[in-house]
Amino acid sequence: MTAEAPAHREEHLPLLDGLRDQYSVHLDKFDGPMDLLLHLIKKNELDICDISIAVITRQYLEFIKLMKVLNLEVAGDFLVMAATLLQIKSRQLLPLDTEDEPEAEEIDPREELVRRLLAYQQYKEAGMVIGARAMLGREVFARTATEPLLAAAQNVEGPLEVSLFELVDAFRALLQRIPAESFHDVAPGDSLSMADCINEILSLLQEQDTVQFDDLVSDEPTRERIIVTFLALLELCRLKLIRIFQGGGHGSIWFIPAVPADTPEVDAP
Amino acid sequence: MNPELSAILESLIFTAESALSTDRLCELLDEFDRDEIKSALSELVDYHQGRGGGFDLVEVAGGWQFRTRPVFHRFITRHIKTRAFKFSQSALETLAIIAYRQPVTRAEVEHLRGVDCGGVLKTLLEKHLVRILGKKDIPGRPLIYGTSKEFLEIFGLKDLKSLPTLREIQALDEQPSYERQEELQLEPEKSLPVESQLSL
Amino acid sequence: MNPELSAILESLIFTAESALSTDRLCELLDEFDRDEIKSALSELVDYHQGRGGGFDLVEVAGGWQFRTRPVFHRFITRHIKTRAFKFSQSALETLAIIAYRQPVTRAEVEHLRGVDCGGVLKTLLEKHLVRILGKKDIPGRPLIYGTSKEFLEIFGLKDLKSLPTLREIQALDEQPSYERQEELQLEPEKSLPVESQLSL
Repeated sequence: MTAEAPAHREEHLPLLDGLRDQYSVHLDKFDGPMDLLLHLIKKNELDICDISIAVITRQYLEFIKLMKVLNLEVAGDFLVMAATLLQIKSRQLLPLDTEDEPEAEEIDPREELVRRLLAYQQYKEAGMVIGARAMLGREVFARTATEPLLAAAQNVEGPLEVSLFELVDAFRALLQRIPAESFHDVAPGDSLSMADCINEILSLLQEQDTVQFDDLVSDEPTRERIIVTFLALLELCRLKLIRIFQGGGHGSIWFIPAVPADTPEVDAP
Repeated sequence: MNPELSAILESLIFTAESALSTDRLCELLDEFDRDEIKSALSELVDYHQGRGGGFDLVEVAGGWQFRTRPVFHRFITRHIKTRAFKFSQSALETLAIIAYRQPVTRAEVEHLRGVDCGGVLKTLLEKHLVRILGKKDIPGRPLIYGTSKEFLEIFGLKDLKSLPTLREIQALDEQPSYERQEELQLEPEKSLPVESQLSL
Repeated sequence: MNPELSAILESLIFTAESALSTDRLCELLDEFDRDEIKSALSELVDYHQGRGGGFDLVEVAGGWQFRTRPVFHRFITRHIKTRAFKFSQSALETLAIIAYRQPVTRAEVEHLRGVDCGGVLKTLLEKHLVRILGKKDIPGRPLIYGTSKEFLEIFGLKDLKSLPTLREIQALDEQPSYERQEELQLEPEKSLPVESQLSL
């Protein structure tokens, strides 16, 4: 299968061939800047702990240039790494200020890069080892047939088995299905929703019997937070889920659940 | 008896979704003789009967299948009746609405889902995932629902604040186009007959 | 060894849809001792391995399951389709980081890989290989991720401790990865993820 070639690719074929020979790699194969760096280090037979930043930086930048020539989108992650490499390189060119040395506690970016490369190499290999295992459904198979006996039997009292992601994903799928106006308060954006705030309060009340208004806003005492928290309390009060008290004239506002936590003795829906 | 052939036959019959006929087995294993296959099968029947394990190789409806011995069915039904309960999509959706929109009435849940939720709601109440928080102060005084302590326990949440928000899940979709390219499957694996390739 | 118990265990494990844990088996068979059950299980493992049939009893994801021997997959796939996920290098790297460093945030994974991982993470969540463990108690309360039971099941791991240690991996650096699992006789070209090629 052939990837759709940009119209002007033909002109760059000689350049491309040269680079392909030089690196003998497939351009779409790199899983990010760390992968590319690791490849360049191996290609140059360098020791990760003792890389020549000048050589690696030059080759890395050439590679990015090539990606641009080929009209491959160069992701921001690749550019961030390019900046890091250039920073390390320029640092090495500067004479070391001896006066600064005793207090130079900051992390050496080169050391940091080496540490990341070593860690990355480990996980990349771990991924390959995991991927090479005999996999269920690929090399190894379990039984799939159901016995007639079992098809008839019902499970009635078993425990529940469900993941958090399934729950969120069900909600997300539902939102995609229904018209947006039904969900006025879930619109994306950074504003604090009253529903979230109500949830927070309800969850606090599951743990403790009384909650103080100040505790709710102390983490984030912004104007928005205070207003939304107050509206949420009013709503909960309106729903008769909580009762509010105030200590003295300008004392703290306290509230307690109006219904004890372990109620339900109610008519079925 | 060819021990390798016996093991191959076992693996094929074991993984098949329904009984495999002798004809089908011969067709699948064309490097072996039909007579060889037939005698291996009858030897396998004797072998499993003789070893007295939990299942036998039996010929049913013109095919071969491993079946548990009826004498053990009472143990198997113990498991079936009490095995883990898998959520239906409607139960999951209803639970999700209650979790994210609590306090909420049945009418509000039904408005969002567009279908009656009485049955699902009852199941959720019975499983103690959902609880009645009280009654809403509007005409008809409908019940209002919220999630329970058990809900938090099942999902391993410390509190309702720990529920991932939609925004957090949606944020996973925001990725540079470079990553998306990586996920394209450019060349299907030819060596395997692949039905549903799920490329990751 | 109690032959009846062994046969009962076989029948239960054989009919279950997924691996049955020792705890679950003890709960179902409360007329037997836990020790008795445990020793019967390990004898059954040896027995099936010794008889060299089409399938073995294996311990995966903290449970017991009959699974075919990898060596027969070329016969089995003549009849049934493979349902395995195809893993890209990014998916495997991300999975490895999550497996070894869990609980881990998306930012930590991205720092290690040097790229955005939102898309890969979401796919892994959708395939149930990775799960949300909760939120980290640091500013911004980011979601934390870990591997799931399905991850262990799919890769045939007994538990997370059975993951190869990272030092082991380094020691085996020069060896092709498919040779690292000596108990499996896989055909290398099938066990390795196919690299996509950009035809020029």
